[in-house]
Amino acid sequence: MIEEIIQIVVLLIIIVTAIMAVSFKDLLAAVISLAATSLLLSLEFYILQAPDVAIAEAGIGAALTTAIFILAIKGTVREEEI
Amino acid sequence: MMSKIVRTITNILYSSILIFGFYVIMHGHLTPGGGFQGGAVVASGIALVLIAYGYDTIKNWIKKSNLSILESIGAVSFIGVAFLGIGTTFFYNFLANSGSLFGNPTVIGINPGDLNTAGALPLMSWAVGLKVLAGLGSIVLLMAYGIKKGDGE
Amino acid sequence: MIETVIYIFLAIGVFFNGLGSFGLIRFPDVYTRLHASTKCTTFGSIFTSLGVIIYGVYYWHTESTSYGVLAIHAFIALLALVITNPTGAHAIARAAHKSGVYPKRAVVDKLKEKGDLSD
Amino acid sequence: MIETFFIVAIFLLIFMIFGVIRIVLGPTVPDRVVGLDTINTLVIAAMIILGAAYDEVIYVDVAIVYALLSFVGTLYIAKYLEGDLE
Amino acid sequence: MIGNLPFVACAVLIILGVYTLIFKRNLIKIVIGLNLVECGVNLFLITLGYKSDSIAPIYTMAGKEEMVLPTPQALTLTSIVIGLATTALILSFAILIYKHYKTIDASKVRRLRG
Amino acid sequence: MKNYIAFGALLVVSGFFLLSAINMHSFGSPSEEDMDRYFIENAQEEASTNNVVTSIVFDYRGFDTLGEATVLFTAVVGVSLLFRRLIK
Amino acid sequence: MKSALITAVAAFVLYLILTVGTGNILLWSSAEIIAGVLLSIAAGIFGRKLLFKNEDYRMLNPVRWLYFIAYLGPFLFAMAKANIDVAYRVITGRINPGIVKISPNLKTDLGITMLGNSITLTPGTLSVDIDEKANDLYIHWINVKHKEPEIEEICNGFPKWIRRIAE
Repeated sequence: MIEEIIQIVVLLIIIVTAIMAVSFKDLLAAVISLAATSLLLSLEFYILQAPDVAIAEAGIGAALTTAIFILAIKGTVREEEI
Repeated sequence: MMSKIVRTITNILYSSILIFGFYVIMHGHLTPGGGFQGGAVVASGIALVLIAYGYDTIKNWIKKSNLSILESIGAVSFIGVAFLGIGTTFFYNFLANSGSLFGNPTVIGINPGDLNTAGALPLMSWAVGLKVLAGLGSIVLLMAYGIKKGDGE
Repeated sequence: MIETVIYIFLAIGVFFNGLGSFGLIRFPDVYTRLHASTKCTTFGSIFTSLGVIIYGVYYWHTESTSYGVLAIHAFIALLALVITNPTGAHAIARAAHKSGVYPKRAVVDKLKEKGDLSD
Repeated sequence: MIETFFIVAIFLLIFMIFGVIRIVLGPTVPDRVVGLDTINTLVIAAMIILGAAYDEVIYVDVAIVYALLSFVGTLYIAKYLEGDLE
Repeated sequence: MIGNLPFVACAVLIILGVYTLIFKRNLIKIVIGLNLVECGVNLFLITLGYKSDSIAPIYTMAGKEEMVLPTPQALTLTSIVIGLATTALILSFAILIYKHYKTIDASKVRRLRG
Repeated sequence: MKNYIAFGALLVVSGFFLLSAINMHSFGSPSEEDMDRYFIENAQEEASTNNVVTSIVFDYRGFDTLGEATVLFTAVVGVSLLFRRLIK
Repeated sequence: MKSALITAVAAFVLYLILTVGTGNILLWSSAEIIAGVLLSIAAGIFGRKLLFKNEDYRMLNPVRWLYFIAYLGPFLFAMAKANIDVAYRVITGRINPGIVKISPNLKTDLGITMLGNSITLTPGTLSVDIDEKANDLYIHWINVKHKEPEIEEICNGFPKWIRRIAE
């Protein structure tokens, strides 16, 4: 019962941040939302009893994905046109 | 080059991240962890140093050629360990329960674990760990390099 | 007895965490929000983790050693949190000031008066 | 005791929603980064609490990894905002 | 009470990713969509192997008998690293395209050709 | 016009996704697989590991990891070749 | 060479803390200790250029560690006061912010870092920027009383402690 409430809240936040990641025009804000998505996805893996995957998602989603996206935005432009 | 506070904290954290990544790789057969996770942790440490000091300073400390050598060592030793068990099958765990290096048998059931078990798995874990470490680290370094070079054109 | 202490610690932690998150909504600009989020959530997390650490240390004696390992690992996580959190706040504040977000309703702004710092 | 840990975790998760609101509303990018930072801290605290609640020692390793590394992403965004990322 | 909510969440993540892939023109936004699809697939694999009231497939001191299914976790592990590598490759292409054409709008890049 | 067709296709696809998500086996009770039970019961004896996931990644399904290593190597070589052109 | 050795020792201590409780008698099994030594040497070699970058070994003195532990007392007290202060401001919404400058006269990098992080965590102050040459701190103060504040007003006597610890 009580674990199900935790899962519902986490999944809700994941979906909200994913929608924000799609809908922001500012790519930097979109990347921040994507980082939040992968952060909470890692917590969801943790709750689903998969600590191996949670560590991998923590190391890769938290640090490296954000780093690579920021480097790519630096190499191109920040605003999405239209 | 970020501010002095960030740089000092980076100096302190970098060796901690290194030893913690090595711990995660080493204990892959006892606790959650293994080659992928530990390699990703150490690669994040490289990304941390890159952001704190800037590409120009770091290129003298961490050479890309060293990283590619490390990656090749990882790939070759992974396939090599896999070939060593070819007497039975490819990827046969020839060291398990043999009594030599990593050869202690595990107590069946619930147990806290002994490091000296699991046969060829720690070796393969180290090979994959080196490979992921070097691969992801050099990806981050190469992208920083490409952005820097691109501005001059 | 020991359970009461743990309950009190967890309650203090939850209170300060909630306060920090609420200040995040209530305050008007970046710097004051950083005040709320950094101080209060760090303090609250210290207390919730201390609850776990006391739990681990207490059951280390009574039941098994694995609870001791729980306490030690929680302590290392807490240490990393306390080291990294103010540094991240400093980096955000510096970046915000450099990117042209100045404090609202400020009485004095010495940094803006000085102009760009050469580094 | 175990139920208390779960209840504390639920409270922490509810506080995360405030951080998400700040990410959604925040007028400037630094505001959004502050929201992300708050979520980071709360997730680490929740991981430690849940590790005790599930009665599994090894789960706390995930919290250590997160506490060490979540700060790297923040630093990258901050450096981009400073404007001299190279 | 919870029903099949985790599976629905996976479906929503994948649909959001596909929507981004179809309707957005910015290359980096497309990569973000691809990342969302990857997140959804990983979450689906883990959810598929979850068994309620059981522990992670690691033998520790804790005393429960039941374990969640280990094979989906092993597959997800490789999937995450591969996802990062392909993301880096696509983003490098995006940087090069911007250097060459001075735009990362997919439709404009197609029109320039050369 | 083309947008409407794409939107219709997206609607159809998302309908399929959502329907199949609702009609999956109920959350928390997967269908019992012989393979998984074999791995859980025999991993400690055959590979002498405590962590079943690691024994699957590096031992039982080592070929998957080999393929992953190949993909990672290809990606690194690809990035490296792409940025090599910039120096010239 | 010396810096690599000291980094390796620090890494080994951290490794021992991480793997405590694996053995029966000495708390560590022999395999753990051998692996720890090897891995710490590797970490020392790879991390030698960062931890003791300035060839500054004054933190190896145990007296400074004792001072550091003693410093935690006033620090935690100030931190609790900070949180009650912020709680008051969150509830009433009464703020009077501004950015002021202080010159604490600390010379080492570690000292200025400790001061910056400490005042980020204590009453109503947040370090925004740092002058790299003069080691001056620019501080966002949530309740400005004077435009040219004294050091004592902001840092609660932290510089004295830090001068004992890190200089």
